[in-house]
Amino acid sequence: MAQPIVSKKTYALTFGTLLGITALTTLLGFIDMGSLNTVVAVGLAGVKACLIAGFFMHGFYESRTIRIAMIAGVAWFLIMISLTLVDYASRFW
Amino acid sequence: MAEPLALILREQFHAPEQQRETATLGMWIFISTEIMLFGGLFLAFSVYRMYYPQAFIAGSADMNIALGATNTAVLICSSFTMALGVHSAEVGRRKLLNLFLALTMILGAVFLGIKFTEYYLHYLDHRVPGPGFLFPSADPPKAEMFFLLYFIMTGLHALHMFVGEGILFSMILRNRAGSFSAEYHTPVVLAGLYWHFVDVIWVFLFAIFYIEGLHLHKW
Amino acid sequence: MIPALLLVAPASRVAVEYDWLFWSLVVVCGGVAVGIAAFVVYSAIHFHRRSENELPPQIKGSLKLEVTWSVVPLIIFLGMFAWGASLYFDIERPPANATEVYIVARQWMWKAQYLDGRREIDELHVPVGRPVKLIMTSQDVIHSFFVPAFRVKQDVLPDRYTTVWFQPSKPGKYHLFCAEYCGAKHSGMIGYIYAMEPREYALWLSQGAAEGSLASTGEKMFHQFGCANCHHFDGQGPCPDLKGLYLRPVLLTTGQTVVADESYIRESIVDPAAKIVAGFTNYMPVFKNVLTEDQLVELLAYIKAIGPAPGTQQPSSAGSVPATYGGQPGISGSGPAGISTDQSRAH
Amino acid sequence: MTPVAEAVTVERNYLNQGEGILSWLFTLDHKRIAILYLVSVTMFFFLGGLFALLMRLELLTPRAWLFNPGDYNKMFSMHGIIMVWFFLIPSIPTTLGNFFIPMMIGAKDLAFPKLNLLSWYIFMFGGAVTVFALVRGGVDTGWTFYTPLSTTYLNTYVTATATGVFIAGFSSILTGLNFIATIHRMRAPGMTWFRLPMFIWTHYATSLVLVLATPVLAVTLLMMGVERIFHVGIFDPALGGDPVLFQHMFWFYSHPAVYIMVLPGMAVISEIIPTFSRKPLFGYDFVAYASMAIAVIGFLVWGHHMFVAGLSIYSAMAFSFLSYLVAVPSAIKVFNWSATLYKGSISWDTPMLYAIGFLGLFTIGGMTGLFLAALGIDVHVTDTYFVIAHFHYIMVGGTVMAFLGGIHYFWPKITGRLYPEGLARLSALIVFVGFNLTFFPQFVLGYLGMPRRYAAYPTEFQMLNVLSTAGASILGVGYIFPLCYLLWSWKYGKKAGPNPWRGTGLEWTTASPPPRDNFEVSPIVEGPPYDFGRMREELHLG
Repeated sequence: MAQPIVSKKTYALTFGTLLGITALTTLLGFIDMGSLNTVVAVGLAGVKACLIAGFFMHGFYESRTIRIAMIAGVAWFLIMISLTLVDYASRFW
Repeated sequence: MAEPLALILREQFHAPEQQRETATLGMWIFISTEIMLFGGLFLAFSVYRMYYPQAFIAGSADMNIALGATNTAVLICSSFTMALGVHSAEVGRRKLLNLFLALTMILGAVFLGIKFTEYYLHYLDHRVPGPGFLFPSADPPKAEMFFLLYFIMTGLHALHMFVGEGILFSMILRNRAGSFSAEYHTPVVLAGLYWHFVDVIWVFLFAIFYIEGLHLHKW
Repeated sequence: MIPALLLVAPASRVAVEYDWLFWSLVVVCGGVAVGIAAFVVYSAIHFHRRSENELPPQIKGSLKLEVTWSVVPLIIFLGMFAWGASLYFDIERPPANATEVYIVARQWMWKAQYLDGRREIDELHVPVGRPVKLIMTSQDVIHSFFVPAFRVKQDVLPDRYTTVWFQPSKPGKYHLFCAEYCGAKHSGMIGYIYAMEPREYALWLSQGAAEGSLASTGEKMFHQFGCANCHHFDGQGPCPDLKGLYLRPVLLTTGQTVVADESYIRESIVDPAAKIVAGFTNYMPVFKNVLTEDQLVELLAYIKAIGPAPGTQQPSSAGSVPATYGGQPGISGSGPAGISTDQSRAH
Repeated sequence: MTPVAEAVTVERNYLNQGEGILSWLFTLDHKRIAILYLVSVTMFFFLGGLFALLMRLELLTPRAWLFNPGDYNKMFSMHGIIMVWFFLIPSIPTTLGNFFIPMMIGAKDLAFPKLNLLSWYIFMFGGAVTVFALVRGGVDTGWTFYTPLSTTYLNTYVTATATGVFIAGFSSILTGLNFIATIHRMRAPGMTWFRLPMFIWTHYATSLVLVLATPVLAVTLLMMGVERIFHVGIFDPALGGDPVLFQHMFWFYSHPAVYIMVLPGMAVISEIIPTFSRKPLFGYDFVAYASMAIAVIGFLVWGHHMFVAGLSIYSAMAFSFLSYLVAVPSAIKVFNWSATLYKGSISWDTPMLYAIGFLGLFTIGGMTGLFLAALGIDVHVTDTYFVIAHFHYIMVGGTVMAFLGGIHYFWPKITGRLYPEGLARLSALIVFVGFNLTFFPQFVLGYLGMPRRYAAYPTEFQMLNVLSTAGASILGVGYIFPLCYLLWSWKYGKKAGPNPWRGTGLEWTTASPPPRDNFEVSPIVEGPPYDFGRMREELHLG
């Protein structure tokens, strides 16, 4: 346990990128892109989440078991939301 | 060197590495349950966003982007200091760990301060759902749904922030008591995981509540 | 048990199909269950332990058997799924020429409103041999319309229309139950369906002392609430022309197209801003909590009855429908149900 | 024998290490916590059972003769809430699972003993809140809390009850988390995944569901509570909400919850059948994969509770299709258990009688599930007694039979004593007969169209209802018997010895009752599970 898992430099780079994406998200938010606004906002949030989970939370460095645990929560959320929204989307077919 | 092995290894484990791995796995499972907890709210949000697109975008346009963006930046900074804190723990620098934990706590408090200022402004604007709700659009009841979900989701997030502050405070106390070392600092790592997770949730809350209707914001 | 079984003898066209599927499943599943039970009991007796230190052959498994008993059930299950789904489509999709009756449920009663304006509580009279479609809504909580003899059930939701249909095949008096728990007197929310021979039904209809058809009451309200001020029938008004609206596809400002069914029309009354027709601006007041469900039904009946717009009319089987104001509205080809097959089936 | 040798026979075990009530209330020993849970869930079982008996009494006549309909509604609501959340869900995992997961994998304890104790306290706190609501006047929402009835129209103790369930949910989450971490990280050297007893595999699958489904229940109840307390709309259409969304979210939890309840039952059966057949579990790999498949596919099928609720017909089709897929692994399990019996050396000890009962009843329950998954069939029989009978065949015929079988199977290990075998066999028979007499008539009632949750019903349903009530009284007797003789045997039963059934798991290699750390020497695993072939060598040595 002598070596830290992630170097300070990586943390700093991640931090800078996160702030950059936040600024980008906010700036893009001012432009009216129709329904793309939501896609861009949530998509960039997803990128930020991956960066935080990967570097700050060491997700890119952990064992397979732990990575599966990380992905499981997200995967199950996607199951829940997609199957429910399918119902709502197909009600007016 | 800190305590001897016997003191930091609980009796059900046979090696410190096993103990660390188990604790990390446990924390990640806990985070998965938290994802599902917030997931239910995100699901409700998506459904009503689909039902009432205009009202939700109008509600989002009504948010204070300056405070929201600042808060996001504050929280990202706190995640960075938390990460550095974990790093200091890993190399066994206790004073530095203390400093970063304290910084993270302060940034967390700033976030909560801004958040509650925002709540107060919503209150002044009559945006709190209930009998006194006012919204300058054709469809107040639907905007009310937006604000209700906003208050529940950010409120639950704020609750998690309070818990996080408590955890960080206990980490500081334990660090001052000399519990952590380069060999044993699992609780700091776990506290960090929790803190980062709460940050991730906010990143999504920021996107759906503040950014979606930003282009319609009236200055 | 036998007399009780007779009570639920199928009394609609769907119910007969239903029983075919149900009893086929009983035979298949029952057969397999009895087979498994027999095998277990046989093994338990035949291989009963004979001595304390007996050690049987240590069989670990068999890939062939595993594959067999995974794939064979799967194929049988897919068959059940397909049969069940096709029956469900029959149950869920009313034929286009069905007689319509409006049902408003509330704690703890069923209220039926016929197109000719007749009203009934906890009772429903229907003709034998003709499809009947119920357009249902609830004034408070979720209820469920359940007629065991017809093998149909549909939840009745507040703020929304759901439909159910059946074609009685035998005259008689059948149970109507509320099947979704709805509060203290849930078990009292029951009634009867009277299926009558067409001649008796005509007689029953003629005896009704209705105060005017549902649509004509609706027309009065159409003027009383000021709808007519904006919704002109010449296409010149500031609001969409409602003539022949029912079941026509409507283009919205969002670019979506929706079919103007009962739920759409209802939503457009109680919550006009929800879906705005392309080319119009919304000025309409919100009628949520202003109109009762009964009044909404009347307005809806009127809007559906306003003559079809020229060119979209299709010959409907108006002959089989009791004479009411305007008869059946025209049906545009874009309705969600497979109309042609439904019609041919109904005759 | 010298006095010294006699003293040695009174071994230190988990039961006598530490005395007094406090040593129990602050214990971190998974075995003692399991006993705490066992006492608690037994109490809740008999409380829920009492409500069931009162309901059956009420249904003896077509009119509401014993209670007014409002009180009857409270009976079935409290029966459902207590049985689902305070008995069935914790029943096997927190008692037998808690006790035997560490022992079967050769660990000293669970990964997080403090969390384990905490989850018991949370469970008891949730239970106390619910019982408080019950004592203050009860609740009549039904266990499903459907909106807007629950949020706008009822003025009973809805919020208090929901709070109790909400709290108990966190106990489930912590238990599941603890099990997953334990099974991943605490296995003894040599205990690879495919050497794990099926009990462990199935509990692993259960924990997965516990952890991923329960939070959704928590957040659903939270939103329901917000709507009820502040009267702002989330699910009530009068306030702009959608009641069907509540059903989606509720069943996203509650359908997987069915697997939380029945998978541990399967876990127990997968131990009992090999032991009493002296044969390895047939198709071990396939049963393990089937458990995992049930846990995963079980999350994709919740919509089959909503076929007539206003779901779009297309998504109803998708849910029906997926429901048939989840039936396949269950079928695989039944076939494999049956095949394990073939050419075995089958003893008719009490646990085996329960296991055979489980096989029959679970098969019927599963088969009628196929009826309910068929879209067209479901329309008529859903919300009738057909559904009641179906899930009682799974929950009572499956889980409770397995629970009783498991308690009998593991009783010698837990207490070190044997129960009176004759009496135990007799009560297993009584339970089986009583159960079928109670619930089989309900299938017929459902097909005839008797809706569930009716305090009064048309007279033509009376005969079947009388049969059912008669069965319920027999079933009640069948449940009281084991309570009595098991308690008696704890003190007066014959000494059992470490391995009375000649089982093969690690749990049978240690003393009964086990010592505090489970094993005198940390075990090392060298072979597959269910290795009855070892018996031959032991006999030669002996």
